[in-house]
Amino acid sequence: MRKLLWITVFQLGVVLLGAAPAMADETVLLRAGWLHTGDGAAIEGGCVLVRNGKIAAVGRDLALPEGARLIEAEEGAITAGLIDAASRAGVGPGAGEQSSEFVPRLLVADEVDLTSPDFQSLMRCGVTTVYVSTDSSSVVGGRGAVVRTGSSRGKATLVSSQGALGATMSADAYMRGAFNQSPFGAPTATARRPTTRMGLVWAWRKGFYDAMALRDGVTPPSGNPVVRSDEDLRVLIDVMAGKIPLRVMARTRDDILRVVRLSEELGFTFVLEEALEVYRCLDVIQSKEIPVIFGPLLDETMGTRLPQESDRLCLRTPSMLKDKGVLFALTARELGGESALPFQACFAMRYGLSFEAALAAVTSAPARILGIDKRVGRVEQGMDADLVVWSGPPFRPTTRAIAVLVEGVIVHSEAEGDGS
Amino acid sequence: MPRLARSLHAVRLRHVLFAGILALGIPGGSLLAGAILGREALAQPGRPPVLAIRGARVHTLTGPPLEGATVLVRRGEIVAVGTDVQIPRGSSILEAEGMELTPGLIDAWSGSLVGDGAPQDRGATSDARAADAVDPFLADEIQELLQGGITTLHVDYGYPSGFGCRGAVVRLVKGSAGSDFLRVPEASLTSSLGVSTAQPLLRLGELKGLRSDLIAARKYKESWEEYDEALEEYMEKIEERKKKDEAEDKKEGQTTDPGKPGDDKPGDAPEKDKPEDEPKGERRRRPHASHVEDPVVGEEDLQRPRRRPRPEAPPPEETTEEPKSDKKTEGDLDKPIRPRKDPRLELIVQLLEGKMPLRVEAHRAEDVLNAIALAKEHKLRLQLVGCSEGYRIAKDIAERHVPVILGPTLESILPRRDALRFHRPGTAARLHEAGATVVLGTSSHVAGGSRFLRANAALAVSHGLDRDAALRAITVEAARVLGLDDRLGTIEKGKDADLVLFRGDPLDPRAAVEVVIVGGEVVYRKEEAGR
Amino acid sequence: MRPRSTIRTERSWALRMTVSCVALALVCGSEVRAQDKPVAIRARKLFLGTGDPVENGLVLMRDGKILAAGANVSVPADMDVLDREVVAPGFVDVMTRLGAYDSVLETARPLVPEARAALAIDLDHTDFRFALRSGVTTAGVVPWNRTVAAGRTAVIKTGSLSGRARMVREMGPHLLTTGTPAHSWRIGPNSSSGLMELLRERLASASKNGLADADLRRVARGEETVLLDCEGAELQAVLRLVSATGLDAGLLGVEDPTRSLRELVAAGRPVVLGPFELGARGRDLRAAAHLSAAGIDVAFTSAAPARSPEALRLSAALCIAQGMSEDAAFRALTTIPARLLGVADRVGTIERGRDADLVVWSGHPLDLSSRLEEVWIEGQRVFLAGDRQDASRRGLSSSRSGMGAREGRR
Amino acid sequence: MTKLVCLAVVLASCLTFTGAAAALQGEPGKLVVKAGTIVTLGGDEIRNGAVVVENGRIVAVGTDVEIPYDATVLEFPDKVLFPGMVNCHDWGGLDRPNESIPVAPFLDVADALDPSSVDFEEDLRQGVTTVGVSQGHDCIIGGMGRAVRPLGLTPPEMTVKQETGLKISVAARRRSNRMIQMSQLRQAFHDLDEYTGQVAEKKYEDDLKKKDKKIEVGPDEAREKGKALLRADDLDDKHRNLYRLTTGAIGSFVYAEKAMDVKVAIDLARERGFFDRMTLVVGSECFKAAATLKEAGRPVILTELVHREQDPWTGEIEETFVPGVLAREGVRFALLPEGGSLGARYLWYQAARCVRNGVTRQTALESITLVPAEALGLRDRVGSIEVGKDANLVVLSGDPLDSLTWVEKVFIEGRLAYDKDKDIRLLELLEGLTRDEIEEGGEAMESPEDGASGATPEVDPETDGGKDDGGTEGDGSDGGFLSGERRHAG
Repeated sequence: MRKLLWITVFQLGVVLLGAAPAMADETVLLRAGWLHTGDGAAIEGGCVLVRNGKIAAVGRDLALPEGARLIEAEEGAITAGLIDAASRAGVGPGAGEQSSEFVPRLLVADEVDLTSPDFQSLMRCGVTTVYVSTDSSSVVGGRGAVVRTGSSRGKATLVSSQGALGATMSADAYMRGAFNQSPFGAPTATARRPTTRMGLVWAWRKGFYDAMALRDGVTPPSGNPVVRSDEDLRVLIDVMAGKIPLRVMARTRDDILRVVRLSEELGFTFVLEEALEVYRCLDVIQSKEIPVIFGPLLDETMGTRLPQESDRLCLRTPSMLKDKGVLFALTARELGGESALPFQACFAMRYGLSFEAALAAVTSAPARILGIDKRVGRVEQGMDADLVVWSGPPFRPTTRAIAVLVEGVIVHSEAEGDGS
Repeated sequence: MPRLARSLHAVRLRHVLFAGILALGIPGGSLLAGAILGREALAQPGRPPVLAIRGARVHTLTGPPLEGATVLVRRGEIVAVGTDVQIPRGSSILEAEGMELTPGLIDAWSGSLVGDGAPQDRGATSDARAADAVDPFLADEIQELLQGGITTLHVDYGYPSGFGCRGAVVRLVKGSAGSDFLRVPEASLTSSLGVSTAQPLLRLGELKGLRSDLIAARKYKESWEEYDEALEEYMEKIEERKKKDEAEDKKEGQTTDPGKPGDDKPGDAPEKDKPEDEPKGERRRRPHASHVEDPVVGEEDLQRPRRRPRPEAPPPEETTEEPKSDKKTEGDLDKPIRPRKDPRLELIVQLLEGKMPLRVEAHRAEDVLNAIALAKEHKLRLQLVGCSEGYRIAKDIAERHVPVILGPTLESILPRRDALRFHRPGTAARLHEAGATVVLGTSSHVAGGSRFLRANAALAVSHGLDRDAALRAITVEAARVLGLDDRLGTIEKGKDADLVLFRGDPLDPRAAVEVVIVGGEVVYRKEEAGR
Repeated sequence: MRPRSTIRTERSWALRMTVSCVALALVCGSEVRAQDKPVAIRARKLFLGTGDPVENGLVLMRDGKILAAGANVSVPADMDVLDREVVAPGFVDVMTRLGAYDSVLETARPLVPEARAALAIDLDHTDFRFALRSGVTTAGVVPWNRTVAAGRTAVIKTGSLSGRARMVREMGPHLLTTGTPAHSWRIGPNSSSGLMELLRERLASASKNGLADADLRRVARGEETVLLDCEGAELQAVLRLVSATGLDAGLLGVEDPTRSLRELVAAGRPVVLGPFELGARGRDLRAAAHLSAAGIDVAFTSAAPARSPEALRLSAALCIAQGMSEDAAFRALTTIPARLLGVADRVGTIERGRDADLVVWSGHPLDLSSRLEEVWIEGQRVFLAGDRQDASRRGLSSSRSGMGAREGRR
Repeated sequence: MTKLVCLAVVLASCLTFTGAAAALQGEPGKLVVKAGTIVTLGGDEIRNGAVVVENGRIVAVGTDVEIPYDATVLEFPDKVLFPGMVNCHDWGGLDRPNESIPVAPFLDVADALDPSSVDFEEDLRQGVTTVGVSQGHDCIIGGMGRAVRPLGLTPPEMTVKQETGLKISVAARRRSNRMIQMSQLRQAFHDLDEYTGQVAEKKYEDDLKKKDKKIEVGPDEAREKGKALLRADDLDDKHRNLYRLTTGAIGSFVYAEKAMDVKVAIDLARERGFFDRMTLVVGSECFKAAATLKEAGRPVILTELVHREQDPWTGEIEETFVPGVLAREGVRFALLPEGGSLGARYLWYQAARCVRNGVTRQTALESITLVPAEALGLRDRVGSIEVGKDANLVVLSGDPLDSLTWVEKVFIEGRLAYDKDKDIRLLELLEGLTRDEIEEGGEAMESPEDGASGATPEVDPETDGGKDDGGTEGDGSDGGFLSGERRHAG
């Protein structure tokens, strides 16, 4: 029986832990100048009724039920809570796992500091759910975690520790860690198994082919210096069977196309992360229907913050993705403060994205990519009440979140925005 | 204790009421007095209001504790102490029955309130002042210090080899941004022997450095004294010549200009020159601002620093020697050579003159003895800091009447710092037995440790120090070491009203600090702090 | 600087050491049983460790055990009764490295559960005397937390009539580590998630009755108390691991418990805090008070010899000042650490049948200004304040001059 | 069409920057800028008004102003005209912000200014027309600052005002601490005293000698009397600026990192006589000393907008929005761009943040125009659209504080200095093209199998066509534009 504890039961996508935490029974009515439901509709003077942590009603003229709390923003707007699908909040800049290039059973959740002020500040600017992505310094680097930034207890809560498997197709996997992490002075390139892109791709292939062999009942050839145990390979089997989603961090066009080729060869589907140069291979992405989590947006005209791999920027990438009809989300990754998710949307709009598309890129699209779109990402009756009330038009530099609800609990509100 | 709470509440309310009056500039000392002044007192403006603390066991530290005594405070001063003190009508009364009242605790060796000082960059090599590093905006830390019953601390910033920084005495008065906060900006000069290094040769070097600095300072002082003498002579000569010239002038008659020759002329000159001093005219001459006029900078210019020769302005070093040749032409008048001002040596001169005490952190017995010998040689006011091995040479220290400021008795038994490895928790007791003045501090090496000064004293007691001596070591003896024993350290008439009310034994850190009064003003109250 | 590894993990070496150690214990044992005359101590205030102190209580001991203790104990009329001020049980310090500072560090492999601190302790080390004189009579000597499973703690009595410390339990609790100290780039995972993954895997395989990891089997099944060092790890992640695996873990190295108080309470595992010294943060002291008020077992440790063993008593006093109840603070120095070390049936309280480990104080044991006057271990007085010849002082002067001589001073 | 446009753009970019510079030196004609909205900041907003510029100065502003017959008239009926923004404390254009010599009042930023720095290009793109270049904070007494326009080939050409102020820091330098900082600062002034004393004494004696008089006072008195004779030119380069500072001849920018530094800085300035022309450059904690700042009455330059502090009891981070506090207290503050990858790098965005956090719009707008102008001593020349001021005008596509607004044209002293339609760099960034690709005209085929870099990129013809309307408008084609050449400058 105890053994069961050790077996990680995994369902499709990300499982929201069933039992919702004890939530306030409070009934809340939100009313604002505009209500953006997330499926293209904008209701003027829209209201949202929240009860038992769920959205009970959405409409134009909802009456204030007895004893309900009213939050009103005449000039403002209501949207669904924002979702960052590839954040690095709550994880220090510290070590990616270096003992192996291939650690598919690692859990990012073990590294996430739920008490980190990152979550607090994200929550205050309207982000209600984040997916914490894996570090990019391993070839295959473990499973991400879903975190809600607020709760009735005032802190971030872990929703799932069994997120997608993160993998890297970038020089990070053989450069970054090696030069940052050695506690014994001068690192050597030999400390990392792949030291070139050739080796990197080999590590991918080796892992997947060994997994295939295991799946087909063949003992994988020994002497694989990358894979630690069969358990690791079983994760890849699940990936190939579509039971575990795969995230691939790739920046340059070449790397992106390389993953596309591998996916055809090895038979997996994946979500693309970071994707700096995705604008150079949009047609492939479009035809293969690969979801993209783009970001963070770099508008450094001097290009100083660009990763070494690429010196090419395209600020209009989000709107190009939109034009091609690619399912894409925006992410701020490790950035917070004035570069956090709502401001990514703000600047995506500055660089050509429409408001509806920007809203979708930070709410419904990431929800779909994370497989939680049945519960969050839109303002719709029956969905979780993750809502943001903005002081003005959303995603403008002069607009702030005046109230944030997570599962019906008001986790942030400003006194002047409080009615009733 | 609801009664206490109520009366305190009253104090607070009135404080708010009269905050405006305070702002109008009632002298700092009477702040609390102003605050608690009731309507009665307003009616009779001549009499400043009184705060009465009633019923506490009062550790006056001038004698045995007084049971159930009353302390009256007016204008920030203690005006009466005793069991039979009449409380004037209209006083604010602080009921303190069952509590113990002591003078505000004084940490004579603290590293608190210096905010951003990372230990590794502590230790200054120049004439640094700890006062510059004391951050009065550390509200949370101040609150914690008050919670520990601390009202005054000697803050320093580490003890480097050689003459280091000047320690500052901080008094935690209300409104820390005010000027009263730094009670004594320059209270002592710090130094150390055998702390920064354990190498015997380097340690000798430290001692040698101190000694040669002292000798240099002595010479410096002498050279200035000589200069002053010579100057006096010179001035006399000038006077003589002036009289002679005037006499000659009179003889020659009123043909030359009638004004006094020396005085006015130079005065006139600047007014003529002033217009030229305007930025515009001046800018033209400056090389830096000259891009507009000569945008092309010659190669020559690039190669050597841009400095135009200035015959008028002598380089600073030369002036001291030049006058000789110059003044020779003047005839009989030899202007004395002014020695160079050296702020660092002037500081050490203050030590030699006994205006400032020298604090030496030393732990090993031989370092301590060296410090004592050095102080004897140069007649310095020495204070020993640290003194971990003091138990071995307690007699020598006592004989020389050198006060000892001991650090935490809780240093590690494994040598975290080499200097401390022979540290014994019983040092305080042994020194006290031998008759030395013992003061307990918390050490500037333990950032933020001051609030547990009481714990430190209690541990000294548990290792044999007399209870009374332990309390004295963090109040009156500490005040004496800081040179503030005329104002602080005991509860007696005429002293500053820095008081702490404990619910229980003052030396037991488990006993809470209920009220802290500094300068007659309540600065901390347990139920208000809420923490 | 990394201390040199000195535990040999090769089986043969371990075997040799075990044999020699057993021999050592036999030798010690013969000395222990020297006394069989009963001794009685009457205390003005007797802290039994089971509740409120007893006024004018009496402790009767014989053969190193307590025969009776309490207010209503009668003794034979002809027996000498020692009158003392305050008598309390000796303190128990969970996590020390007394007598074995750098010889309990093993980094040969990511997991060395077979290592035993007991094999590396110098029972004659002066460290024990310092501990003794701070009122600590029982101490756990814990291996360094540099590997995921670092081996077994040893439980030591800090003194005896001969001045030597004495082994009580060689097979004390295991130490597991999930925190930053165990990050090692060469021999194993270098991230918290990597460590936890490794630990999870090994516990899983250990619970499956495999031959490998047999050392950890009982731990993995939650049948044995284990010390879990989570210094630098994400506390909430560690707590999730603990609940998921059902480990019976005492948590060491908990950093900033304030931020995860609720989760700590929910996990319900004992927490070892401290040492709190003069630089301690108020919120950490407050957290100790909160945890104990919420019913969590809190134990204090001094981490001697890196810190003074006196920090134990100081920790308790400072936490009381921040609102911890005196009773909880007292238990945090006695019964709770005793239970964590698996010796609750022998030490921690003054009760019939327990070891006669007593400390005589001049006042309340948690009043910092109280003086320690006598220490009794297993019915024998091993320390008497002011007695220059007492056992605990023996060797001090010689070791001191030894240090001086080595340094070439004087 | 697309090709043609791109070609035109490229040709324009091949001209060197001298084009713009030449235009700057030539005699400017008369110019009238009409706009749908004019945010003057000196007075009310004007609807459908016009600004008349003559010789680089504004001569008339209003709805019914007389349009000179010989003026070039530019009409922007649906645009917003805004005064050029002022970035008053920046080390853009310097290769390194700090000199390792801690006390260096003899330095001048002009000697290190790189006119072709990308920073200036970026300033123009964001509507900044005046930049106060200064040394960084890591100094004790730093060099002399200078106000420049982000346009020109040489520092003199760029200069708006020399000697805006000497940089001083009362906060600790890196790897140092406050005690050492203050001690060295005191030492610097002590050395100045000693040196000026000696020079003054000598000057006095020489003066007497010249007049053939004999000395009749002692050395101390001679120093005092000599000080009255002393002129800045009598001192050497090393001390001159510091001396001029103490006589009030030049201003200063004093960096105060923490609240405790504020009083120290003000006391120092009062004691040494440079208070009246001092500007405090403050860190985020200084809001705690808001009352002191208010009392001082000098403008304050804010380096960070948000202060974060940990509550020692809960461990939680408390955030304070600093401009909000200062605005409530009535302290005049100027904003600076902050680091980071998105908005905080722009002045207009910083002002928008202020509005987001409750500061009034007027205060926020002034904090990027008038107040920084005052801090540079240029309040009578820049910072608002008022008669008599420099014609530094920014044509915006919308509200100045909205992220969807773009800077379309920038006029500096009446001359077109920036035109978005000719901003090749912006085109590169927006579309992700390289110069070569723009040259080739943006036809591309995607070739997934071709991994070699430098392959023809894929560009969506539609998106590329979006740039079509550029260039054809073409007013002021002699104006400045941005050259991609400067991409790797500095």
